[in-house]
Amino acid sequence: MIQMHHVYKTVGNTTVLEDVSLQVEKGEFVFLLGPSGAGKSTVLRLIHFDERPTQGWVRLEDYNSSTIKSRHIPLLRRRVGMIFQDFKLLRDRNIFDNVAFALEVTGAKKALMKRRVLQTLTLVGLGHLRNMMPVQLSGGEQQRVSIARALVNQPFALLADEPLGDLDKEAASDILQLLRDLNHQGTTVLMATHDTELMETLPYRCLMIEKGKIF
Amino acid sequence: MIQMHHVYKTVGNTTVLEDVSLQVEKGEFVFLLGPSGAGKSTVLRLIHFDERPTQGWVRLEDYNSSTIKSRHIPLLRRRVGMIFQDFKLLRDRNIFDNVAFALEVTGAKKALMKRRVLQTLTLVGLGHLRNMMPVQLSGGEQQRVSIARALVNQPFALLADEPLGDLDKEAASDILQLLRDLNHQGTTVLMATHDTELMETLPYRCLMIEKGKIF
Amino acid sequence: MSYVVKEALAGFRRTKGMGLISVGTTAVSLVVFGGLLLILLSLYGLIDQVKSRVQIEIYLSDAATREQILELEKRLKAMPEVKKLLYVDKEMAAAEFEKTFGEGFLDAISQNPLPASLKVTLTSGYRSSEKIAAIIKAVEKEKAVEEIEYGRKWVEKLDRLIYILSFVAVLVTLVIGAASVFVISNTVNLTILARRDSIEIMRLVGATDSFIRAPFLLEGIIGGSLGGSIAAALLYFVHRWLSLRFPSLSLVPGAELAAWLMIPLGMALGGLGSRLAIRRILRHLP
Amino acid sequence: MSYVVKEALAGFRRTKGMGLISVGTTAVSLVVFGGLLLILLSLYGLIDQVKSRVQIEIYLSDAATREQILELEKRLKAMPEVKKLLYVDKEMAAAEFEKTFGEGFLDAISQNPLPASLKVTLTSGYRSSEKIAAIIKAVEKEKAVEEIEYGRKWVEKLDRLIYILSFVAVLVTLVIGAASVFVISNTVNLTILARRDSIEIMRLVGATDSFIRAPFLLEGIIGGSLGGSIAAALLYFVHRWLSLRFPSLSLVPGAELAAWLMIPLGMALGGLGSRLAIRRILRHLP
Ligand SMILES: Nc1ncnc2c1ncn2[C@@H]1O[C@H](COP(=O)(O)OP(=O)(O)OP(=O)(O)O)[C@@H](O)[C@H]1O
Ligand SMILES: Nc1ncnc2c1ncn2[C@@H]1O[C@H](COP(=O)(O)OP(=O)(O)OP(=O)(O)O)[C@@H](O)[C@H]1O
Ligand SMILES: [Mg+2]
Ligand SMILES: [Mg+2]
Repeated sequence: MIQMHHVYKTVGNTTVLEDVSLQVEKGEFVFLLGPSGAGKSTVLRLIHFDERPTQGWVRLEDYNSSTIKSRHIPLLRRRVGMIFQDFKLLRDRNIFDNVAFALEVTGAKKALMKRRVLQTLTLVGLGHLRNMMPVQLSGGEQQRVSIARALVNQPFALLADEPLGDLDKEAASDILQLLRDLNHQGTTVLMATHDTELMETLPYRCLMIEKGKIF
Repeated sequence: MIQMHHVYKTVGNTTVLEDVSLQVEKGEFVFLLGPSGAGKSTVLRLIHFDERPTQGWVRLEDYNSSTIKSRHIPLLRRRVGMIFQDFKLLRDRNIFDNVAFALEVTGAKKALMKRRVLQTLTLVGLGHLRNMMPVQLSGGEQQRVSIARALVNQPFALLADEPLGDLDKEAASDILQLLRDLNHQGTTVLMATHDTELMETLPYRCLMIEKGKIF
Repeated sequence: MSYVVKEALAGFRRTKGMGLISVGTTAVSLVVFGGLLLILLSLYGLIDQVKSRVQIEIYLSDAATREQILELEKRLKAMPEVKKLLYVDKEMAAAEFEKTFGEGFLDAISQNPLPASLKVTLTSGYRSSEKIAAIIKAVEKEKAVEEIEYGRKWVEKLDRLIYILSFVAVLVTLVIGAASVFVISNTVNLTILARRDSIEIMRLVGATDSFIRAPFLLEGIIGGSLGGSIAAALLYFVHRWLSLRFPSLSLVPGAELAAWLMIPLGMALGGLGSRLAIRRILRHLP
Repeated sequence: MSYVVKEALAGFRRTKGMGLISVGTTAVSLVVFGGLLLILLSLYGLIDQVKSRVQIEIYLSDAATREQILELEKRLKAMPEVKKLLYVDKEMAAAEFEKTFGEGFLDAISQNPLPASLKVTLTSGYRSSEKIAAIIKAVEKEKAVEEIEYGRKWVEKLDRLIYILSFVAVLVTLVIGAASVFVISNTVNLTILARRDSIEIMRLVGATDSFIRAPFLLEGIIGGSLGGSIAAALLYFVHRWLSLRFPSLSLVPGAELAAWLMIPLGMALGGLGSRLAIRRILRHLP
C-alpha cells in the first residue's frame, strides 16, 4: 500500500509539490497523469525514498518516511521496482550485469540469478543484446533494460516513470501488457505518464497532477 | 541538402545500417519512422558526422563524409541543429549557459547572445528556468532545453531525434508547430520518431526504416 | 564474496587507465618515500662509520709505574663504553713522530720528550661527547694519567651535525610521508569520484553501503599493493645495484629489506584512500 | 577571451573539490621537489665550506734566495686557482710548532730545523685533487721549493664524497622531478577525465578543439601556479625559519630564492598536464 499524506516538497525557492495526498491500494494499477513539469517524477521519487518530503509523510507498506532509518531504505528498494525516466543504467557494465545487479544486491544465488536475468531480458525482447554495453543500445532498448531491471526482483510494487516514452507503438503495447499481467498476479503498479490516450483505453484509476497539485 | 548514398554501418559484428540511401531536399520536412532499434538515431548521427559510415557516403550541403577534414566538422555542426534523443546537456552549467554554448562556439557577441538565448528559451516555454541546473529539470523540460540549443543558432537544417518523446500532448504540439514554422522559413527538418500517428496527420514525406534498411 | 573479487578486478578494466594511473601514482610516491628511507639509513651508517674513528688518547706520566698502568687498563676495559685499548709506549710514540715529521728531529735531543699513551676506541652507541666526558672523568684522577686528549671540537661538531641531520631527517620523512599519503589518497579519491554516477545508481537499485563499498575497498587494496610491489622491487634492485657500484654506500647491512615495507604501506594507503573516498561520496548521496 | 577566463574560473567551482585536489597535489609535489633542491644547495654549501679549508703548503729550501721566493710568489699569484698566499718564515714556523707541541722542544736544538713556507688557499671551484696536482706540477721544479704538502688523502676522500653525493643528488633530483611531473600531470589528467562527457558534448555542439582546450589549459595554468605559489611560500618561510634556528644550514646565501622557481614550474606542469590530458581525450572522441 502506497500513501502520501499532505506532502509538500520545496527545493530552494521552488515549490515542486503542494499538499499532495494520494493512496494506492495493494494490487491496484494507477496512472499518474500530468503535463511536463507537473511533478510526476517527484512523486515517484518520494515513494521510492530517493527524496524526502519537506512536510507531510510518505508510506510504503510498513516504511514511513518520517520514521524510517537510512539503513532500511536499501531493503525497501529491493522490494519496489523503479523504472527511471532517464533509465539510470550503469554504463560501465553490460546489459546482463545491469539487470543482474538488482538481484546481486539481494545476495541471490548465481544460477538462479542467471536464469532470472535471461528470462526477464527475453520478456522485454532484449535477450540477444545481453552482452552489449548501454551506450551501444538505442533509446528504446535502454528503456527496456531499465524495465527489466525493475522487474527482475519480482517486486511487490512497481513505480514506472514514463516507461513507454521511447518505445514504438508495438513495443509499448507489449510492455504495457507485461505490466498488466504482473498487476493481475498481484503487483501494485503506479505509472507516471503524459499519454492521456493510454488512460482512456484502459479501465484504471487516474490521478491527475498539475503544477504540483493533485486534482 | 542531405544525402546518404548506399551507406552501411557495422559496429563489431552488428550491422546497424544496411545499404541506406536517402535524400532530403533543401527546405523539406521529412519524418524518419521506424520501431525501436531500427537505426533512426544512427542515421541522424551519421548526417551530423558524429559517426562515419563503414561504406558509402553521407553528404550535407558541401560536406561529404568521404572527403571532409576533421577540422571542418565543428563548422558544419554549428550550422546544423541536432536535438539529441538523450538531450546531452552539459550538466555542469545552468540552462542559460547550456543554450548559450551553441552560440559561444561561433564567437557571437555577448549582447546578441543574451538576447537570442532568452528569446529561444521563451519560445520553448522555459524562460523562467534559465538559472536552473539540468538535473533540477523534469524530463520534458530537459528535452526542451535540448531543442532550444539546437535552434538558437538559426541552423539551415535541423536533425531532431525523437524531440517530442518526453512531452505531453500540448507541449508537443507547440514544439511541432515551432518546427513547422521554422520549416516554412526555409529550414530543412529531418525528424526521427516512432509516433506513426503524427505522420498521418501531417502532409510530410515519410522515410520508413526497419532493422537498418530503408523501405 | 566472489562478487566482490569479480567487481574489484572489473573495476580496473572499467575505469580505462584510471586504475593504472592510481597504481602508478602509488608506486611513484612510495619509491620516493622508500628511497628517502634508504638514503637516511645509509646516512646513519656513514655517520656511525665516521664516529668509529673517534679515539681518546690518554697520555701517561713518565713517572707511572707498571702496576698503575695495568690498573688503569683494567678499569678502562671494564667500562662498556670501551671497545678496544691500545698501549703505545715511548719508543712507538717517537717512531710515529718521526714518521710524521721526518727523521733527525729527535736525534738532536738527548732525551725522548714524547709520553707513552693508551688509545681508547669506543663502542658504537657511546660515541657522543657526553659519554666521552664521563670516561675522562672516571680516569683523569688516576696517578698514571698525565693528560687526556680527544678531538673535542671535532666530536662536538659531529654531535651537532647528527642532531641537525636527525632533525632534518624527521622533518623530511614526515613531509614526504604526508605527501605520499596525500597524493595516493587523492588519486584514489579521484578515480572513485569518477564513478560517482554508478555509485548513485547502485544505491537507487537497493545496494547497501557496505555492498557498494566492498569492491572499491578491495580494488584500492589490490591497486595499492600492486603499486607498493612495483616500488619495493624498484627500490630493492636500485639499492643493490648502487651498493655494488658504490660500496661505501652500503653501510647498513640489510637496509634494502626496508624496501619491502612499501608493499603493506601501499596496501594500507590504497585501502584507506578508497575507504575515505567512498565514504565521502556515500555521505553526500540522498 | 573573456569566455576563456570565465570558463577557466568556473571550472574550479564545477568540479567541486577536484580543482582543490589538483592544486593541493601540485603544491605537495613541488614542496617535496623544491625542498630537495634546497637541501641539495645547502649540502653543496657545506661541502664548499669544508673544502675552503684545503691548503697547499709549499716548504721552501733554506738556501732559497729572496728573489727566488718573490719569483715563486709572483708565479703563484698569477694563477687563477690561487686565492690567497701566506708567507710563513722560519721564526713563525717555530712559534707555531711550539704552540702545538709545547715549549722547550726547539730550545734543546742549536739550530731551527723548521723550514719557511708558503700557504696557498685555493679559489672555490679549483679545489679538486687534479687542480691541486696541476699547481704542484707548475711550481715543484722551482729552485726555492723544497717540498710540497697538502692533505692528499683527505682531499681525495672529499672528492670521492662529492662525486657520490653529486651522483646521488642527480639521481634523486631526477627521480623526484619525474615523480612530481608524473603525479601532477596524472592528477590534472584525472580531473579532466572526469569531465570527458562534457567535452564530448561540446564537440557535438560545434566547438573546435582549440575552443574546448583553451579554458582547460588556462585552468591548468592557474591551478598549477596556485599550487606552485603555495609550495614556494611554504618553502621560503620554512627555509628562513630553519636558517634562523640552525645557522649552520644557511650556507648558500639566497638559496631560499630557489623556492620561487616553484611558481613557474607549477604553472608549466599544470598547463602541460592539462594540454596532454585534453589532447588525449580529444583524440579518442569520434
Ligand atoms: N531539485 C530540484 N530543484 C529545483 N526544481 C526542481 C527540482 N526537482 C524538480 N524540480 C522542478 O519541479 C517540477 C516538477 O518536476 P518533475 O520532474 O517531477 O516533473 P514531471 O512531472 O516528471 O515532468 P516530465 O513529464 O517532464 O518528466 C519541474 O518544473 C522541475 O523543474
Ligand atoms: N555502437 C554500437 N555498437 C553496437 N550496436 C549498436 C551501436 N550503435 C547502435 N547499435 C545498434 O543498432 C541498432 C539501431 O540503433 P539506433 O539507436 O539507431 O536505433 P533507433 O532507431 O534510434 O531506436 P530508438 O527508437 O529505440 O531510439 C540498435 O539495435 C543498437 O543496438
Ligand atoms: Mg518526469
Ligand atoms: Mg534512437
